[in-house]
Amino acid sequence: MTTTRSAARATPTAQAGGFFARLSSTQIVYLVALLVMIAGSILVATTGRNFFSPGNISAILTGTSVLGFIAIGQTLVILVGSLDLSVSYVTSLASLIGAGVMANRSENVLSAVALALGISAVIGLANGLIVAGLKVHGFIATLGMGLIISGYLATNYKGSFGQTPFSFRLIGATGLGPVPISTLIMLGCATLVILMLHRTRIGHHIYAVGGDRDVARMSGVRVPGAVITAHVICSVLAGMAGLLLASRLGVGSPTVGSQGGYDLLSIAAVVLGGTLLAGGKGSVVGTLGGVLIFAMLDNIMSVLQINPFLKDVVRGVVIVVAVAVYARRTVITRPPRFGHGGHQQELQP
Amino acid sequence: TTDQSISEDGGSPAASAPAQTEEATTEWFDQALYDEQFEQRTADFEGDPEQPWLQYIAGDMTDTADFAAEGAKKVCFANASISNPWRQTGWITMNQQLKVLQDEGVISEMETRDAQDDSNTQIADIDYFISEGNCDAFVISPNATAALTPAVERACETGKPVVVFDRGVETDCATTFIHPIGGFAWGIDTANFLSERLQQGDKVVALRILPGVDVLEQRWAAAEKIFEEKGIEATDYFTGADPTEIKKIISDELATGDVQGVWMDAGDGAVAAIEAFEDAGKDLPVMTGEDELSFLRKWKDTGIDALAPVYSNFQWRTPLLAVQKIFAGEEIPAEWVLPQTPIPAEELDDWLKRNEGMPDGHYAKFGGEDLPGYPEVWQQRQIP
Amino acid sequence: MSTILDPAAGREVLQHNRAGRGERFLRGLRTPGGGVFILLLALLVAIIVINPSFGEPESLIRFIGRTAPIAIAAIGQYFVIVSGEFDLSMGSVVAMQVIVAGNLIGDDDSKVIPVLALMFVLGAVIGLINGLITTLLKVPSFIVTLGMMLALLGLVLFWTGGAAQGNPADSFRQIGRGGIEDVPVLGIIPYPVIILTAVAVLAFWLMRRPYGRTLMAVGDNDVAAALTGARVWWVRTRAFMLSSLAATVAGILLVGYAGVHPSVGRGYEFTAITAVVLGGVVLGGGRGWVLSAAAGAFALEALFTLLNFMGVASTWRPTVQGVIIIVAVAAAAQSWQRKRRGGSAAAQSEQQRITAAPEPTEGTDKGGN
Amino acid sequence: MEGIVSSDAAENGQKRDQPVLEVRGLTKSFFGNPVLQDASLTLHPGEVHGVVGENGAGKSTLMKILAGVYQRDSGTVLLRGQSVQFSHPTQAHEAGLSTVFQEFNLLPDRTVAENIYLGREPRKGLLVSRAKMNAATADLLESLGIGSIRPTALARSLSVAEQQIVEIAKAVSYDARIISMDEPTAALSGPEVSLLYGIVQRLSERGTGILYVSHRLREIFDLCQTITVLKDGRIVGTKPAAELDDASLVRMMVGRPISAYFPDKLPAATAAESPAAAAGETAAPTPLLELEGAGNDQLDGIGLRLMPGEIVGVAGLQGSGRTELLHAVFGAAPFNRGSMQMDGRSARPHSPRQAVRQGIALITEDRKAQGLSLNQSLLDNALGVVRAVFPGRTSSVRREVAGSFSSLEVVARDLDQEVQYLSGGNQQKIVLAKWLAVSPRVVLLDEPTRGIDVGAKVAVYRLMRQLAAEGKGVLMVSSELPEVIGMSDRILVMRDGRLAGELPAGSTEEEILRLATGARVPGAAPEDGSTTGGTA
Ligand SMILES: Nc1ncnc2c1ncn2[C@@H]1O[C@H](COP(=O)(O)OP(=O)(O)OP(=O)(O)O)[C@@H](O)[C@H]1O
Ligand SMILES: Nc1ncnc2c1ncn2[C@@H]1O[C@H](COP(=O)(O)OP(=O)(O)OP(=O)(O)O)[C@@H](O)[C@H]1O
Ligand SMILES: [Mg+2]
Ligand SMILES: [Mg+2]
Repeated sequence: MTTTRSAARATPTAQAGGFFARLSSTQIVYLVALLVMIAGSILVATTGRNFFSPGNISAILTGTSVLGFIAIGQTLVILVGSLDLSVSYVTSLASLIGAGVMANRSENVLSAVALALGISAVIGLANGLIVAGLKVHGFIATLGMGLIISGYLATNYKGSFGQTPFSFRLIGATGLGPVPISTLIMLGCATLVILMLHRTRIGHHIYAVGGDRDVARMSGVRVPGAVITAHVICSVLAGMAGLLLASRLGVGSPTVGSQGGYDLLSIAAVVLGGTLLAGGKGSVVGTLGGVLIFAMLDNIMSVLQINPFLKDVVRGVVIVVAVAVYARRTVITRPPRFGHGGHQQELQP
Repeated sequence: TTDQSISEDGGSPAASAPAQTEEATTEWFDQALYDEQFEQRTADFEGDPEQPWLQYIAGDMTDTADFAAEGAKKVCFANASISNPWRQTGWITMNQQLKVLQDEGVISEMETRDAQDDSNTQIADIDYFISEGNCDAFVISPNATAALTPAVERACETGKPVVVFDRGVETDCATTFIHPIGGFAWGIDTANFLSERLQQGDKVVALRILPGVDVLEQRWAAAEKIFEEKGIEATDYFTGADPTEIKKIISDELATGDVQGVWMDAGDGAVAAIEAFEDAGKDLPVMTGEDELSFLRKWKDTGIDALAPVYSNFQWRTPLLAVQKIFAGEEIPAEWVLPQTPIPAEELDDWLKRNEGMPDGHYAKFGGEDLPGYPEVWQQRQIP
Repeated sequence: MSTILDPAAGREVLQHNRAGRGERFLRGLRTPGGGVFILLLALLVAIIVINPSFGEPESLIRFIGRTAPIAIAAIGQYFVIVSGEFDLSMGSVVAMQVIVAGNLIGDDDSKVIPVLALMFVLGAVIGLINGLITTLLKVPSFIVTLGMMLALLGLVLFWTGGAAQGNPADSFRQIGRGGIEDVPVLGIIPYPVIILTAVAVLAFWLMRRPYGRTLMAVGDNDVAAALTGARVWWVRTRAFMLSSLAATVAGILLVGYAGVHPSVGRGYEFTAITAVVLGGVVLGGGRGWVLSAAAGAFALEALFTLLNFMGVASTWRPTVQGVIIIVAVAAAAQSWQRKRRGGSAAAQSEQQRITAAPEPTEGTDKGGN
Repeated sequence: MEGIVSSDAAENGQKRDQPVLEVRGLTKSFFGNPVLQDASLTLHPGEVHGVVGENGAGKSTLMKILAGVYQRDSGTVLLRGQSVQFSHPTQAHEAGLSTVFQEFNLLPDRTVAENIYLGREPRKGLLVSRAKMNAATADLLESLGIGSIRPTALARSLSVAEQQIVEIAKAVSYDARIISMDEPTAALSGPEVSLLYGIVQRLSERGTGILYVSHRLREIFDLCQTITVLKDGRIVGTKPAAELDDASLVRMMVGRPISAYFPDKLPAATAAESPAAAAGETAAPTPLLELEGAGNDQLDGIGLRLMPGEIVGVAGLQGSGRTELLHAVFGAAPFNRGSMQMDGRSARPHSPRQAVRQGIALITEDRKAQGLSLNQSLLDNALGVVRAVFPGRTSSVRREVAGSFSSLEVVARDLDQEVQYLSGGNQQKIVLAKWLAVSPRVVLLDEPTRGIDVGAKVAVYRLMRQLAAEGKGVLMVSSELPEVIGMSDRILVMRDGRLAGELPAGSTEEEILRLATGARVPGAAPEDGSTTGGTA
């Protein structure tokens, strides 16, 4: 549908007072992360532990890497205005292909990685084509794709499969000091994606397409290209997550992705990181903050030995509350002409 | 997450997982293991039959003299999850057992991490215990056999005692591995029961939970083989343990033709299966369920011809008792095979009576009658 | 501006300016929302070909009965989707209600009514919370209901220790399990069929009421709706409440149908959304019919039944389901698009001046819904 | 950088007589419904070619085919003598044709520079160079005389007019030989329009051919050398502007003479129904609407009175707060200070709903985004307000809908057609109908004739007169000064969120503009709105 000139202007102007209003959402994410860290270090201290001990930091960072890979990809897909619910199955599939092809021989590592990522890319391509070409809502396209893969997994793989060689397992098991290699690789991928988003045309186009598909199209952006690129990269990153899991587990597993619940959790992390669910606005840096918040939260709850059912309650509440914090304070579209603070424009319900 | 993932009771001897997992393990049947478990069903168990959780089949013993030590010890427990009634019941029992041992000054505390069905999380949990836990002993209930092997090996490398129970791992570095006889035994008991009562050409519907979980697959692998030998027609379905699904499947089966037997992976959907027959106005089938009370009660109510195989829930007590023995320096079985005796019709009333007032999701052979808090803690399902 | 017409004449003028009932019906059938009925019919025929006994009235009515819970859930989800939102908490609400029934009613018949009332209140309150957080705090509903899904299930499991106390009294379970017996031809009319019919009629009626039409307008363009004086927040919040209430009804039927188990209702949200979308309802709101959503649920169930009868390994089921929803939604998207581009002749055919001249026409008016 | 300067002005000069663009027999139908039939036109370098026609005549369709957004069914397009067919806007850009679309916008969350260079971001090596992009944008804006806009500002932080200018700058930045502009001034007023005039002239001097679509005939005559009139998808004729005047052009467009642009006042036949009149002739009539010292964060010191049967025009520059004023009265962005009275009773609506209940209606300036549910039928849209606010009255109003559409001369397939398929004018009539259905007493009109054709405009004017005659109060915001002057009983002028003054009917455009821009006008009221806002 076409946008008319003033449509974009009709966005509401919400203002929270002073300091808070001036922060970007990424800054707020990290502020929240900082609060979680402070609360965490106090709570952890009450059990006689040290939140900042190398072992704990390593545990937290390990918690960020798998979800991190997937959430970075999910950020791209959400930025371009789509969603990816198939990531957890892609992750499982990649772990199986990776471990299966490696078959405990280091000389197979390269071909296994290439094949796993290649197949992930093909799935991403299919997702992208369905979304961009057939105009199927990303939610449905990737839900469907996830179902298709899950059927394949359930039929063809009974339990764990393959084996990763020792050299490959090191990736999941070693670290530089308290920083796991896997986290470093994840951060490396994040850097590449950030570079792509800000310094390449396709990155700019991803933002543009998510912001307004028609505007982008009329400006000469090839919309399907941006959508497909985002989906392909997202799937490849999910594949990376699968390989990382294969490295940590030593085998591939048809359920490792869905066990982690990475599909919904990654979307939650992206939104927690300040990216608009509708697309067009947000950042990978914010997403990393969201992932970090989740990882710290899990760590704290584990140290405190919270009942596992209550963990889900806390996660659920934190997602909603945190997003409410900045959803309420939408971007200021127009400075007030008179008075300070002022009212809320209730144009958009 | 709300996804039920690999869960359900499970456990397989380390040896069970094929050593080379390079092939897709689509064939679960393993003749040697089948034969072994076939024998174990009737083997003599050492120890007091009144305390089945301490019984074991004679075999290799681990010398734990090196671990002998005075004073209360800290145990670190890496749990796969408590995401199904079987695990929940066991977890409650384990905690009551812990209280006893704490009172006796054997265990100072047990730090638990629950991986919520995620192998990756459980690996991280074990690594955390190793680096931060100050653990004197590790208890591990692995989420998956192959995936947890490296992490269990790392725990072993600390030189502290490691107790693995329920599902196994592909290493025998652990001080002991505790489990009931196993999936093949379950399959043999149930399939034999059904075959005895059915005729050649009769139809059995097998309601399974999930694909790919070794102990569950072994149950079916054994049962399928026996059905085939006996000429019984068996169709299997995966239900995700969802009673709605179960009822639909049975209804559709009954719409196509008669069904004489029902075989189940677990008991908690059995009620729905029986009700599908009732609603369709068909004769009730011969059936195998599990020692979950919902099934036992329905069995009693309907008076069907049934058997409740057991995947001994009392095994959740054993790991802590094993830790006690380890620090006392007593030798313990390297592979601690616990008895696994189905409940036949004759014993039904007895087991129902013993578990009066327990919720439907409770397991008859939970083995915690002598623990403090009995029966309220189990009745109210107080999960720590 | 008031016109000079008396009511009767006004009605006639209205008729005159609308296509006849038959034509509107045909037009409807050509939209994705109509297409799902054809898909459903095709699936049923296929099932009956494979297994003729399914075609017997008794089998069919039982099929309708057991599909009722998911169809009701789909109807509830429809309200939320058509208003432009998502409700992912549905499965958890079902699970919660199942466990509430199992734990609070027990064997005590006298508790049935009060607990039923409590369940409806709980359902409404959850919907209210979802709705208010979405509309007033402006958190995307995807996130709100995702949080609700996690938190609610966690709370319920925590409260019950993961297992229900037991099956509730038979009188309660009859709602989902029993029926009017000894009916000629059909044999039995399951209560779920009656309840589904009631819910469908109610939903159909509601969507033709001012509330329903306003809900649709809100889903289409909420800014415009707000500027016509609609209380958008309240309109949407009520949609969330309807969704949770529908999940409650589905839960009540499921307790009867399948008994109490925490895994009842698992994945219901995605099944319901799939059904709604299969019914041609557009994610993002403002388009689609409520009965098509229910038909989508039936089509989905019929598909699974067909696969069972065909002996397709149950592990392949998700794959087939995935292919079907992608294909169906792609087809619907193409169809809406063709129409948008002026595609179907009906969209652009002879423009005329809307007239006020009353002319006798047959038939009574019938809404798009 | 790729500035606005055509690389080879000399070459263009030589070829001035040779057309840059020739359109021959262009035909386009949307699935059987012809929208363009055998349309032909010729554009020479440096020529500004006006394209006019009623709503739905096919102007935008023509522009979109040229731009590669739509594909033609048949016909040829020759660009500098070469036949071309674009399947994507990029190809048009590469061939030197750029377009300012009618329904086109900037990405609010991207910077000005990112918006302008979207789709062809300047690179250094493989990477996009922001520095290059920002510098090029700064140069471009500077050369267009709008150097005050920062290249790194987010689009959403710009004023409406600035956003529009940025869009034009974007079209210019393609260094195109042909630029088509589809209603570029629809959102502009006074000074910005002259800025645009400057840009158009400069481009034309450099030999760029310009296709200029507008409903504002004065601009057409000011800017264009040649005028092509489209009607129902066919070319009625192409003539030098010098041979045409308002009347003859309108006749060509409409095909029938329009007797009077602005209908006369109707006798206040029903004025006796107004509460004030009913109370007796002795007392001065109570104002329908009265504001005093009202304000919020966008408005301050607003004081005004609207009497029954009155049409009050509100003029002002873009962004002066006229829309804000209507939205404040309507409760969409409520006042938070001062008083507001209706019929002498205090009434300050805090939501549109309260306003509607009090008898206020708001016809928004942006039909598609704020006025209509595009996927819903005519009938559903027309019943929107009743259903949302007075559900009890739905069935009686429902019976009157057809009559109401008929007197507004709505053209559509039938009442079940979705409004997205209607032309702009008809859509505006649907918006009016939905408000008339609840018989409001105060009608707020925001740019009621924006982007609609002459015929539809007259219908709107007649309706306003009729409302006034029925004793209702009409407050009309408009950027088209002739309209404000032609319709209003009094004219309020806004500047910077305040009322700058009030002018009587019959004031001139100069007087209005002087108030709107802040230049002092002798005899006009002082700037403080609170003391001047009232009725004379
Ligand atoms: N995408 C489309 N699909 C179907 N019909 C369309 C489409 N775009 C335009 N039309 C129809 O084509 C006709 C011409 O529309 P167009 O937008 O070209 O008119 P216009 O002259 O620009 O009018 P306005 O002055 O209102 O902008 C109208 O009847 C319109 O309804
Ligand atoms: N810079 C801006 N950014 C976002 N929204 C704006 C901006 N300027 C104006 N608006 C919005 O656009 C609408 C018109 O604003 P305003 O009252 O300032 O202008 P106006 O004098 O009514 O001009 P117009 O002729 O556009 O109606 C209002 O809804 C206002 O909130
Ligand atoms: Mg146009
Ligand atoms: Mg305005």
